[in-house]
Amino acid sequence: MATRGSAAAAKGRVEPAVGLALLEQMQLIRRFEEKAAEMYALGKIGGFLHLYIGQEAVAVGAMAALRSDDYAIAGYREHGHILAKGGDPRRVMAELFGRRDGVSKGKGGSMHMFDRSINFLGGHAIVGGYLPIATGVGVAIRYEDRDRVILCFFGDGSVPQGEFHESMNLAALWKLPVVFICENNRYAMGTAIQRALAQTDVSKYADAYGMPGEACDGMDVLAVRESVGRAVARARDSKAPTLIEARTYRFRGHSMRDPAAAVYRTKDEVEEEKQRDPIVSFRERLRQAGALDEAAWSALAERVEARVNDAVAFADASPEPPAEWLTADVYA
Amino acid sequence: MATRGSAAAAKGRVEPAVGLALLEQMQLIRRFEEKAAEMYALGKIGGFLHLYIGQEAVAVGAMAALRSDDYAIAGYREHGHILAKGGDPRRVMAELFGRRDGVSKGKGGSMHMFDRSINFLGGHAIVGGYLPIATGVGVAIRYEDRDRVILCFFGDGSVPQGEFHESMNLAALWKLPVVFICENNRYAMGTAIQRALAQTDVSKYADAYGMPGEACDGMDVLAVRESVGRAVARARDSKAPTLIEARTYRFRGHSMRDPAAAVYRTKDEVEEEKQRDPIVSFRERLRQAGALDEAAWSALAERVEARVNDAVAFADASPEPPAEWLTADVYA
Amino acid sequence: MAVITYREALNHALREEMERDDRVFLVGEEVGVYGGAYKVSQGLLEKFGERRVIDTPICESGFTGVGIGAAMVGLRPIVEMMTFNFALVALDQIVNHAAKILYMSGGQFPIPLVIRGPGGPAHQLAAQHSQSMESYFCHVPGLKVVRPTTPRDAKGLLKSSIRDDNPVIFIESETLYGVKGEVPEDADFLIPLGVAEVKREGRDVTAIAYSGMYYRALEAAEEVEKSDGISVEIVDPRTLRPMDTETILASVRKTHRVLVAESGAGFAGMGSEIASFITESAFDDLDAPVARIFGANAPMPYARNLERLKTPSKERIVDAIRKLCAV
Amino acid sequence: MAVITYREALNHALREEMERDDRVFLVGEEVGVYGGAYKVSQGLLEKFGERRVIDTPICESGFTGVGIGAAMVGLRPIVEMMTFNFALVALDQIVNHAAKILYMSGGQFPIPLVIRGPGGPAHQLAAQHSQSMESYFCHVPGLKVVRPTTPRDAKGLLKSSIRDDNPVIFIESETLYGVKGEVPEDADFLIPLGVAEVKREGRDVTAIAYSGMYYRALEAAEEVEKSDGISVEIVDPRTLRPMDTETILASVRKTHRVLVAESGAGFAGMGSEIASFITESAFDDLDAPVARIFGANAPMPYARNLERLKTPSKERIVDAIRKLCAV
Ligand SMILES: Cc1ncc(C[n+]2csc(CCOP(=O)(O)OP(=O)(O)O)c2C)c(N)n1
Ligand SMILES: Cc1ncc(C[n+]2csc(CCOP(=O)(O)OP(=O)(O)O)c2C)c(N)n1
Ligand SMILES: [Mg+2]
Ligand SMILES: [Mg+2]
Repeated sequence: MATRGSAAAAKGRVEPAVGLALLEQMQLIRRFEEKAAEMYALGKIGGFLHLYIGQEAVAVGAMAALRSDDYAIAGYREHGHILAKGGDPRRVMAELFGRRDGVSKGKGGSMHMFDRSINFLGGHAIVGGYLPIATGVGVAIRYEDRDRVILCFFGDGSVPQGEFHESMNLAALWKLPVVFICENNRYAMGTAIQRALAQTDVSKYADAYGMPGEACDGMDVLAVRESVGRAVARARDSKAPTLIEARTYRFRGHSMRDPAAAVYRTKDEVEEEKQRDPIVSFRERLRQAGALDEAAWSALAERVEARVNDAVAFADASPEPPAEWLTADVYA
Repeated sequence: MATRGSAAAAKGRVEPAVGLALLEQMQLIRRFEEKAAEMYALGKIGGFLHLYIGQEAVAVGAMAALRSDDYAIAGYREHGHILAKGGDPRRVMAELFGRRDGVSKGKGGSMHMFDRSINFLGGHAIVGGYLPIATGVGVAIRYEDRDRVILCFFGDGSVPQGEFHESMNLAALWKLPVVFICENNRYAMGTAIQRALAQTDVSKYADAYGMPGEACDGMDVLAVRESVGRAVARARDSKAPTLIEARTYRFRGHSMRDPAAAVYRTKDEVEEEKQRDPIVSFRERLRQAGALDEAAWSALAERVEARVNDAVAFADASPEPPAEWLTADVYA
Repeated sequence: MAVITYREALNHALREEMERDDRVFLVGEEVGVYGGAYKVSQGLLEKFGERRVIDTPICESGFTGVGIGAAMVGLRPIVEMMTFNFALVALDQIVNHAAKILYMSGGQFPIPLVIRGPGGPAHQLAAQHSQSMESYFCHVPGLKVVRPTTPRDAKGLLKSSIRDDNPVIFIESETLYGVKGEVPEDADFLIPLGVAEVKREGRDVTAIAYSGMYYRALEAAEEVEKSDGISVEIVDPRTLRPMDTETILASVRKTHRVLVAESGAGFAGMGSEIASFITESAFDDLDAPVARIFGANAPMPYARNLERLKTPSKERIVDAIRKLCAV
Repeated sequence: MAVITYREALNHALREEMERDDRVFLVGEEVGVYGGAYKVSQGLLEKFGERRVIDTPICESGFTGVGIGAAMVGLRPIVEMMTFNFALVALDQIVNHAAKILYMSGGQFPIPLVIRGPGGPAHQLAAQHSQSMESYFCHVPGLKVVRPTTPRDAKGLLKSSIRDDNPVIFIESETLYGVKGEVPEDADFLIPLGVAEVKREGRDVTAIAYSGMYYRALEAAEEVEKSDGISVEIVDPRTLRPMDTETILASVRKTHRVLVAESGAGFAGMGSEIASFITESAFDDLDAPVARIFGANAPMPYARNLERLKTPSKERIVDAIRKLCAV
């Protein structure tokens, strides 16, 4: 994987401005999530809270390959995805706080972020359950003969689920513009991938459907952008689906209720993986390329800090949803 | 496929006595089904009636590779399977008639034949639904550390269903003694396989799970017995699953409610496939091998005729299930 | 008005709504080339082509999700379940997704989706092919549930369901596809969802029945009219969720005696809801407890004689009506 | 008797039954290495090993079918649903297979299977993780449905469920895992399925409540006792199917007023069944119509304030009791 990584890195040339933008997005997600963890500890956020820390390069690299009218859909670990798609951190934080200005009016919470204004289709908490929905979006794009694309993000834990197979088959059979992106962080909760799949090279499942499959270094934002870029082009130009396996790692527990995350993996493994930190490594690469000096970095970091603090302030100030909203939106 | 067929045939050596037994079983199923069609026309059989005519070599060849304590499970087109596993034609016909002496006491009907005495586990009418159940039988065999095997028969229509994928993965992951036998007759009701699967070589799906996969000529009883024999040995000795694709064809409609079966396939195609009739060709092969002369054939045919007529007489004589049985067997 | 079958009425509703709105399309098993397992979609492929009449492989969860996804981005899919028994394979899509996405998204994503097909007992199809599934769906906030009884209901309600912006579970009946009746040809003929119909006026007892049970209730009503001079009013809810409480209560206040007939197994089902709702809302108007009749508490057996005993018969309804009036 | 948590009581039941019968095994997501998402199976892997405590990939339909298949050939599997919301993915396995195989096979293949896990509202888990699923299962002939309320119930009923030869749907509660109570240590302590318990004696009103609703009903009962001197009897059905009609009717005949409290959305649910059953069976004993209280007619919202409003509160139960007694 290391080799893949540097291979991709070697390929990954990027204009300084773009590189800085990608870095800033990753940093925003990182700090947003760290702040969310604090807020959870303070009891301002309830329910489950699944942090995206460690996987930032996947959402940021993938969304960088999209047009704004393209669609994205993800699971319950989607804070990073909605922010990378262009979601407003203030409304995302307000959703975590369960407030009326949240993206889903406070009714969805951490696992159910939706934002129609940026074509972000959720925020779903049934593992595998939204893959057929992404496939249906692909059907609609073809039906209306548009040149849009949908990115469908899911974890390695969705692969053993039947809907993965049904969706892959339908997308390949009907030639749909769907890019399936498996964020393989090697664990589904406490289950290591080799205890869940008879064959653990996720990208190889594409072969069974005669669909292009590709693995990339999910810790390398440029490598992800490249792979997804190829897949998006295929989808846009020839309405062909792709399965991408982004090899990544979750630095924190499965959710805030799994703080140690140490029963099923070793501290050493976690420490080793942290050496692949997508932000640290990309920041270093930009520095070496002369695109980022200390001053630029601290300016970037401060901008991010300000946005995250502003998001918290906004969420705090936002009122609770009114009681009538309990029974609103049940029927259109 | 033709070449595969003769290739297999070339390999397929068989002692005369065994060959005759296989031929007689296929003939029994053929005549049983033709008689069932008559009885349906007379209104003695109700509901759906899915005939096995044309596919006899699959059930007969596969069951020939089993020990009597091995298990078999199938779908709703299972008359051939239960007969090949050793089911009593009289009780099978009685089940079709909905009578108390039927294998399932008349409560299951054509689609739900069960016979515990021969380890035949049904008779299921949800496409794909019983594949996980077969997998569970494999789990039980391993759990009790037995050297039994289960054959799971299903059609090409089960392959796009998610439970196919879930079952293949679990069987390969947990190394279970399950032999998955896909009877690929190229149609799921009116849907040709190329309209249902992005990749139509069913046996190739095994690759995704690192499971052995093998296609065989489903019109050649010896070829089927060989392939399944290899798979059964693997399952018995090393608890490894296999996916076998038996390439066959359904001579009649999907069910008696699809008599023409001509909307979705041409008469020519059907006629051409009938040239591969598993009974005619095997009978011819035995004749050429000097194992079957006219006299032997007519004796065989008469024995079969007698058993089928006896089955009908038995079914006719069997009383309807008593009213109390309506609410019996709901709970154990 | 033309006299056509329930099957034709559904076919016309599909045809008219697909002509009216290009966003409407049909997806399911055998809906195209085969013309529909029960021929409801006959001729639609020829008329609208493969873009709008889509045959799918067997994967109910997959193609139901396809309908939900297409609905999220502005289309108006109609998903055919070959029979509703198979909807169990897709229940997560229907309950966890179709019914909840509007709510979870704070109102951003309506799901204008119709899931339709036959449900309930048929002809000796046994346990896995004969279930009355409506109660599963009635229990779920976010779903609407329709069970048309006559060809007229079938057409008018299907058209309204297709125009509705919510997921609608539309359960037809194998045993009714051949039933004939008068149906308006007007392309704008609609029957609003949530409106029951008094299908037979009566004074002494209210029978609440839908789909196949309606026809048995009607036979029973005619029999007790002749034999005992009992006048039975029959109310067909037509839409089970939302339920037309007004029409039901009006009839109860008129007759003071109620029978609810349901083909399913009953326990914790739609009949339980109707009975308990009536009792709560019109207790003092009741001269007798609301009587429920439902199918035997068992899966559906194959044997013809047992199958007949499983579903409430005219005779059982007649007895129940007599008992009610004897109180 | 030891005072232990509901979670420990379940854990002990699993441990004792697995010790007692080698055919019993546990299969599900995270039941082994992780010790159970809610730690119910903590320590079982260490004690019984990978043969009998089996971690599965995420494929509810697949591993539920595995339980059914193993049960068909003589084992006694316990399938854990991490939460019952996910059982929707496996509903076809449960309803079309587990519940019907004994019947379809004419009695040849019993399915001694327990499917267990938490269900109902939890703590801000929102729409897809907070459903009260019991009514789906109660509606299905061939299934038994259990909803334990106290640690004692949890242990005694789970042990009986594991020893039962039928598929048993055993629905625990995330909000009760930490509840403590006295539980017999005797390895042969069992609570038979189908037997309700009068958990509080009273004269004026019968409140029927199970699982989390029981605790709210209890608070309400104590409040109205103090404030209005109303004496509330609380009946906990414990097993929903089969339902203990005797115990319920006995209480109704004593108090003549009944309240049924349900956390789910109510419409066509278990509360509807209990209410309509009581009305049918004891109409003349009722001084007032059976009152039903249930959750708001909506999916579960995330926001804490809305979540609180969704599920019936002590206050709503108190009001309902007062109304009932005012009649
Ligand atoms: C159908 C279903 N089963 C089980 C769960 C409980 N669950 C939530 S997340 C999760 C693990 C998923 O892991 P993965 O797909 O790899 O995503 P990751 O958490 O690693 O991002 C499980 C089992 C669920 N939400 N849905
Ligand atoms: C889940 C489910 N969906 C749909 C059906 C309706 N149905 C019954 S048989 C069939 C076709 C199956 O074809 P295949 O698996 O190839 O078996 P074959 O009939 O060719 O033997 C369909 C769609 C069903 N029984 N179950
Ligand atoms: Mg993962
Ligand atoms: Mg086929």
